[in-house]
Amino acid sequence: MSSKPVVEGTYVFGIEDNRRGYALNKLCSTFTSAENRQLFQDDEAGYCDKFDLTPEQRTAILERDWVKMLDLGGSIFYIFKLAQLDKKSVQYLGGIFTGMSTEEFIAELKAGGRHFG
Amino acid sequence: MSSKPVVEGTYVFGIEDNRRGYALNKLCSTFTSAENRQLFQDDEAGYCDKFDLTPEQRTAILERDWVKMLDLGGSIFYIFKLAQLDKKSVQYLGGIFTGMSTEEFIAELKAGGRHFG
Amino acid sequence: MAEIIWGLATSHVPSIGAAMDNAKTHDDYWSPLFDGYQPARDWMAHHTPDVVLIVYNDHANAIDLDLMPTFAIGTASHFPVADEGWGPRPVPPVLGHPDLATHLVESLIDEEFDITVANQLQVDHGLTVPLSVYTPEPGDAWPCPVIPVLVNVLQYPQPTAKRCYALGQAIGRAIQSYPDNIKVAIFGTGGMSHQLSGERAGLINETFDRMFLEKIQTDPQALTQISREEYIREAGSEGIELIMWLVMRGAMNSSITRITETYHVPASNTAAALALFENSESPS
Amino acid sequence: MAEIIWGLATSHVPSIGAAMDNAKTHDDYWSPLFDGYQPARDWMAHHTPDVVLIVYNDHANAIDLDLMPTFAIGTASHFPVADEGWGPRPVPPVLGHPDLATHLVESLIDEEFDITVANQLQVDHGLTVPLSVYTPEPGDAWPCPVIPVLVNVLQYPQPTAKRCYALGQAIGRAIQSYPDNIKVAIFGTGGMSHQLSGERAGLINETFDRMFLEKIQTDPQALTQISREEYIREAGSEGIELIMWLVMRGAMNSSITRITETYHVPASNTAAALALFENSESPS
Ligand SMILES: [Fe+3]
Ligand SMILES: [Fe+3]
Repeated sequence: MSSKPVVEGTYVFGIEDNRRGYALNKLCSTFTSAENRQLFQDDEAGYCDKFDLTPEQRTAILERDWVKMLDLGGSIFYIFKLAQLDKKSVQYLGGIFTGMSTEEFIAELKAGGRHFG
Repeated sequence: MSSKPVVEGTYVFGIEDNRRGYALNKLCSTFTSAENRQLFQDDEAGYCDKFDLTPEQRTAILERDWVKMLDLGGSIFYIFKLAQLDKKSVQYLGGIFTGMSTEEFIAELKAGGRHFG
Repeated sequence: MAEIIWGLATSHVPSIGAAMDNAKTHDDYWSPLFDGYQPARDWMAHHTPDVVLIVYNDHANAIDLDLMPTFAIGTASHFPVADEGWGPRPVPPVLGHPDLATHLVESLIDEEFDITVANQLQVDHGLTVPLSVYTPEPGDAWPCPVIPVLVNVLQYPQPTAKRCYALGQAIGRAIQSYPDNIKVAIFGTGGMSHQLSGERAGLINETFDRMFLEKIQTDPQALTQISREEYIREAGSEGIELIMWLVMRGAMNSSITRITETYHVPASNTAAALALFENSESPS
Repeated sequence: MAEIIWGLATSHVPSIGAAMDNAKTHDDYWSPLFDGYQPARDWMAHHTPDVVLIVYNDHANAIDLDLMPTFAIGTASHFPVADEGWGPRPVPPVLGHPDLATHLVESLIDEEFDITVANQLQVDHGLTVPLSVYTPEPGDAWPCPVIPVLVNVLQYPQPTAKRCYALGQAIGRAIQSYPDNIKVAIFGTGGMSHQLSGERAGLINETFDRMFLEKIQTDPQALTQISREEYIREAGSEGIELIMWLVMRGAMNSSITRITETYHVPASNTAAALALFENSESPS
């Protein structure tokens, strides 16, 4: 019964998403410490075990299924910390989200961005 | 230039007190875990070293100078956690704050409490 | 549409919880207070809500010194019972009502209340003692889900009494706009007069308390005009908790019926009271 | 009495900071943006404030998922620069102005804004990038103390545009009531149109941005009527950050002078803009 807006092609992160995606986002939030980043990189699966992830969330993280992470309650600002660990840019993610290569996505931005409606 | 009220015989804990008493209150806040309570009891001085206490705050904690703790920015709700560790009641503290024995303080409460103004 | 069926004003002194946890309620010290609770408990047992909102303050447990919200609402499905320094109270876990809580947050922010969203929250005696006042023998579970509504009373500047009453009014409207036909009770907790520290420790002001206990029903507007300084001066540095009763009162209709009340000194260092009000049928 | 001398609206894209940190501002990609900043930087260098208020949002760094405030004000004397996942930015520590910040909190809570008090706070690119836009070569220290004013834009429900403007107006009054004769600048940060995720990732809406860039000076009231849904629809899920410009605008007088502006696409995935406004002499 939330009044959260529904906007096509857009994730609007709300209170229910926070609840649903909590463990996933929490895991990503720990990457604000170099020590945690190293621990994750040393043993990704073991690191995941420390959080109360759903099996789907765990798989999405380990397989870097970025769309799935968002679908499972991830917030782009948390998920992006994982992408950073992988040295992936927001343009790389943009390509994934829109079915383009990174180069195509960057070219669209340079041409003035993508237009809707 | 705070508008914080000044009420005689009363500590009004405000933003500046939070800043001033931060380390002292923070130390006491860790007593919400049994592990920390044990660590403190095993080595009070060593535990104090983990917080950025002023020398006065450190002494006040180690010497259980309850009035001093409040004067140095302590909040009664944090300080009370230390009293609890010592198995001291709010009536014990009330006696200290008012220059009475615990029994006298309890007797005044039973007689209807203390009246002012 | 959801409706508020009753409101309970009650102190939330930790030792009231401890008296119940340690089976001391029949002791000479405690029996006058718990005897006073009985009529309210009997009445509430026959008027059961589907969810309760508990307006309370955290006491240096779940809310950190680093980030202190003025108003927060707990939207979690489960609120662990806090270890306040001597282990968690032996009471059931507190279950939330995320859907109504989310509706409350959205409605209140639309109405320009700047609510902090507590997506995760441990609850301390400020919430669990009032639950025990309502339900002394919960068994394995509290009788219904709970929505914590937190108010800063520990650090000046607390919200004004007027703002607390306005928050209550907005909560009342939000509950009326909730589409499910559920019954809601609201608890305003804390108080009455007490002061834990300073030379005025042990302060009790029965005159002020009796005035407040009367006007919370008949003239809450008058109570909204009292400054924070006057609450602290009259009711003590911790007695300012009484502003939380105004949130409860604001959520109810202008005319409410007093079912029962009790006032007792002392519960620990506090003047303890309970007042139970049935809501009138139609909002006003 | 303190006064607001100017207001700066600016994007706070992390890569704008990275371009400065890595000496890339003269690259083909970045030079149009930084060339656009120059007139503002020159003017600001001759109109130096004693303290700046930076209205911004945290990006999953200092504010936890557990407890998300709608509005928060940083009252600390020192704000460490956050490690956002790749080490802290190589910029000086940010010093606060506890006395003015405390005055702001007290004034705003008196005016029924339900401010969360950030007694401790790490600051992320949302605050440090605007500081770098203002002062590209700070050396060992930023030119003046900073007061962080945080707005939730990450989790729906964000505050309404109207509420953000009202907060700004109350900040303006609070600054006028501060007894010291100091000069204050206020930054509204974030935007312009951008969306990082979903099928609409890469969204830019220059028409909306140009409209906003004009009306933030001439008709901010019109911008306060835009719903959160429309901000998200028109400016993207992250473009809703633009509501923070309204806090800055609300704090200034009704008539303000545009010193300079620049608009550039893209900075990373974002339409980036800067607009600098001098406040009029007398409040209105
Ligand atoms: Fe309390
Ligand atoms: Fe941002």
